Amino acid sequence: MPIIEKKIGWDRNQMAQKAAFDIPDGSYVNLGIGMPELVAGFVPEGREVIYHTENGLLGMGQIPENGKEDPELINAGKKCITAIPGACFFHHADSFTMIRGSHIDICVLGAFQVSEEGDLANWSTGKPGAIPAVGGAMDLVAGVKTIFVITQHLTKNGDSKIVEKCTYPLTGKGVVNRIYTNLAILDVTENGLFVRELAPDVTFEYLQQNTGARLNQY
Amino acid sequence: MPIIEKKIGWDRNQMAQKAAFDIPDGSYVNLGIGMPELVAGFVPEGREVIYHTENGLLGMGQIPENGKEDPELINAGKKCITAIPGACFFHHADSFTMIRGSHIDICVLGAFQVSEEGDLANWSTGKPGAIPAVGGAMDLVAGVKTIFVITQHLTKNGDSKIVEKCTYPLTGKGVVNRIYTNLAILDVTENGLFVRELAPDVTFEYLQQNTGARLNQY
Amino acid sequence: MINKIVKSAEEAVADIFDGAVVLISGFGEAGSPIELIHALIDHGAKDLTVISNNTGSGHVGLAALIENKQVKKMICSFPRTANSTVFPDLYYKKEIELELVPQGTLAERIRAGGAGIPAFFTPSSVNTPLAEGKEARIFDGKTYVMEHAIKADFSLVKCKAADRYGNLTYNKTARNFGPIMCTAANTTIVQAKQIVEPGEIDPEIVVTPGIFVTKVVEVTNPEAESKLVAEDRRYPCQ
Amino acid sequence: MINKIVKSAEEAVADIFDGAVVLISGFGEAGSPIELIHALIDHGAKDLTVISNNTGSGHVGLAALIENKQVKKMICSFPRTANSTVFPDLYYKKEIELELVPQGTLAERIRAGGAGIPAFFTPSSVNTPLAEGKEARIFDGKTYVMEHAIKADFSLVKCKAADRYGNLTYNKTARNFGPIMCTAANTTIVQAKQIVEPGEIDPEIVVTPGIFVTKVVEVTNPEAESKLVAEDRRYPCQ
Repeated sequence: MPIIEKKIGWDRNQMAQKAAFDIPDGSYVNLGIGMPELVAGFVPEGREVIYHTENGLLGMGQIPENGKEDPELINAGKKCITAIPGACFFHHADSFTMIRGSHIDICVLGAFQVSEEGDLANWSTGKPGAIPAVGGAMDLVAGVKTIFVITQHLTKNGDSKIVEKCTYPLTGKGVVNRIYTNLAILDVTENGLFVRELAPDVTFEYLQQNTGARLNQY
Repeated sequence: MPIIEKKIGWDRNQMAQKAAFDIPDGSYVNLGIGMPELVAGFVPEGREVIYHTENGLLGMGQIPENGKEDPELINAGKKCITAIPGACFFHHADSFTMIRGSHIDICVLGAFQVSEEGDLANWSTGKPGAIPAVGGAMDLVAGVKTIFVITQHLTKNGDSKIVEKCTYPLTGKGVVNRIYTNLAILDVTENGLFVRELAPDVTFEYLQQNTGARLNQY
Repeated sequence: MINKIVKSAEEAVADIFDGAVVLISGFGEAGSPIELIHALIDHGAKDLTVISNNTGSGHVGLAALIENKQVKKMICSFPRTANSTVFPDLYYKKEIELELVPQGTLAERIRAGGAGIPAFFTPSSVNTPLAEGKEARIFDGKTYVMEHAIKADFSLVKCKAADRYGNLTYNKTARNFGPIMCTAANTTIVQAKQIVEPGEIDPEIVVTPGIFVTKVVEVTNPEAESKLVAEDRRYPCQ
Repeated sequence: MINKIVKSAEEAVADIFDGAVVLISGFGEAGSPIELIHALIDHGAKDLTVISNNTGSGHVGLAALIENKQVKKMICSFPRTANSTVFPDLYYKKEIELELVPQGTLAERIRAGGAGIPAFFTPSSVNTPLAEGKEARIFDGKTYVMEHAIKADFSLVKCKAADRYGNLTYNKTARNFGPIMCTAANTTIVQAKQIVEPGEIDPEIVVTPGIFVTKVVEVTNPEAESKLVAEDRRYPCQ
């Protein structure tokens, strides 16, 4: 894969903003650890979104003020958080009832690789000896109605994270609905990957050159 | 089966008292509808027994005073009850977690028939056209650690309820541990039925004559 | 803004369609959403499959819904109740179907439906007529039967307090099937004795998280079924 | 009289035997029963199989139990945590076994263990390496894998308030695995920040009914794991 030399495309906040814009008013949303967490900061005005964290809270609020952190009020990334008025706490089996039972509308996750058929690999690089850790990712992709992936388009080595077929161990097969990268927004459809939006200064041809799977135009 | 002509043996309260005596201090107990409910009135002094009712209460108390009934505080027989200090309410799935998961120590049930192998029939006479109704009986016998049956020894027609093999549809197979009748207390063991105690004026021979299965003496 | 509160029971049940599968909360009268059921009678949707522990009593609530010939099939654990003649009459005439399910299996099938578990194994009903035709399997030397999840189009549930997010609390043993039924329907319709502001229900004591609830209607003074039955009331009133 | 209160953490864990299967509550440090774990370190039972979502951090609590070579096998969803080196070191040296389970499957397997459900089907992990060797089955056109219940000899759980019957409430997201772990062990040992009189916990807000609890010990001022880790503390103290 060619390496992108000049810095074009969206930055992390812009990617998060793009994803946030696609979350309808009234949605129940689970945000993965890392870049997905940024999405919460960009809910468009006039919309109310309820955040679920799989360790037992519906109605996650802002980060607490300095000195007001409670080590028993944390999110799935084990960071201190707050609860909104109208929040509720519950145990893990009830929390995954929400996930596995398809009650959560949207989950935003990071990725190592996404295939053109929507397969997601985001939990293990499969390196021998590496300690595998999966958390709730496999439950989220199996149960949540709509899966958004938010990720840099290329790895640090310049390899496309969008691939024909994942080479890393899968988190789930055919589970991703939409991909937000620094270069474009892609829809995963029955007929393959379609470009929904290109980042500024990114052409379709440029995107295709930097993508390890065939792209289609609407 | 011969019909008992003179009234010998225990009355209903005495039967309930016998069963109550065999419930250890600290037990969690579910009482079936009807005669089993009487057992709660005879807990020996110094023992604390916690009553579970499958419609969502652990810590069932006495019958409420007249005029203090709450139609939303009822037992499995749909009678108004009270809750003790230290009681708790929960939903049906949690309630049957207690039952199916073998957390309840003892369940006291009525019976149409009990076989010498501990099979219980107590939900349907199998008559064609009769409306079948099972409630929680099959869950109770499948999950509760120890099953006591409390029943008249004979039907109104003079047939033994203790039988070699149940002719009515089963509630559970090999589930009954002990039987309290007006004539005796019987243990169900791997080697058949053993007489644990005879009611006053009841001889082993008399009991055997009035029982549809082979009895053994300890 | 999320606001699940609707103005009337009529509006709450308006989308229920002919042939729908409907979960109805309650154990006897405790927790039975009688005003929602009466709204469903006014609404008139028919050929319903109703899942509820019992079949109602007298001629109000669930019994009235059945009497009004809106129910094609009942799935329940105990269709006989004191003062219950409506279901038995139709059952004897073969005008209503019955699927009898042990109470704990009924609860677990509903809970599984809400939790995305399509099937599970249970020891309940093994070696009984209710296990006939069901797949049996041995785990650790003990036999279990496989049971399938129950999922519904609608749930009708009665609760004590609700907020605009749909967070619910219940009253005593009227909780029974409510919390699990809320999870197992595409549309969950709740009647609450009181609607409160978000945050008024302590987040530690919410029993049903709002995510499981679609619509809430306030019914401040719900009728007590036993009282109506004692007065020999009927619905619709005659 | 029923009284599940014991005087010390030492007494609470005294019966834990070598080779026992032990459920330990907590998600990260939230809900981790650090005083019970330290008592188990003092106690010394070894060859334990521990089921907990993570593997602890620093050199206290669960990480210290592992570091003390008392754990033969971990069953968890996320064995890597910030400030966690104890488990990785032993794992690389092949001195500890790992069974990796998706978090929701872990929760459901524990819940099933408590509920008398030997096995169930879940869509989680289908088509991934974690489904390898597991029975797969199609329901309504979708593939699921069969998962088995987890049952344990002991549970160690942290809660907020408890009474002598073992009724429990929890604090915020420290609830996490506690309630289901209480149900799935032969002996459930709980540390409570406060012991209250029966009835002081409203029966409507009890999270864990006392029937699931064996022993309760009051730990009024539990240590915060993150604070101990920040101070580079170790257990046992050196």
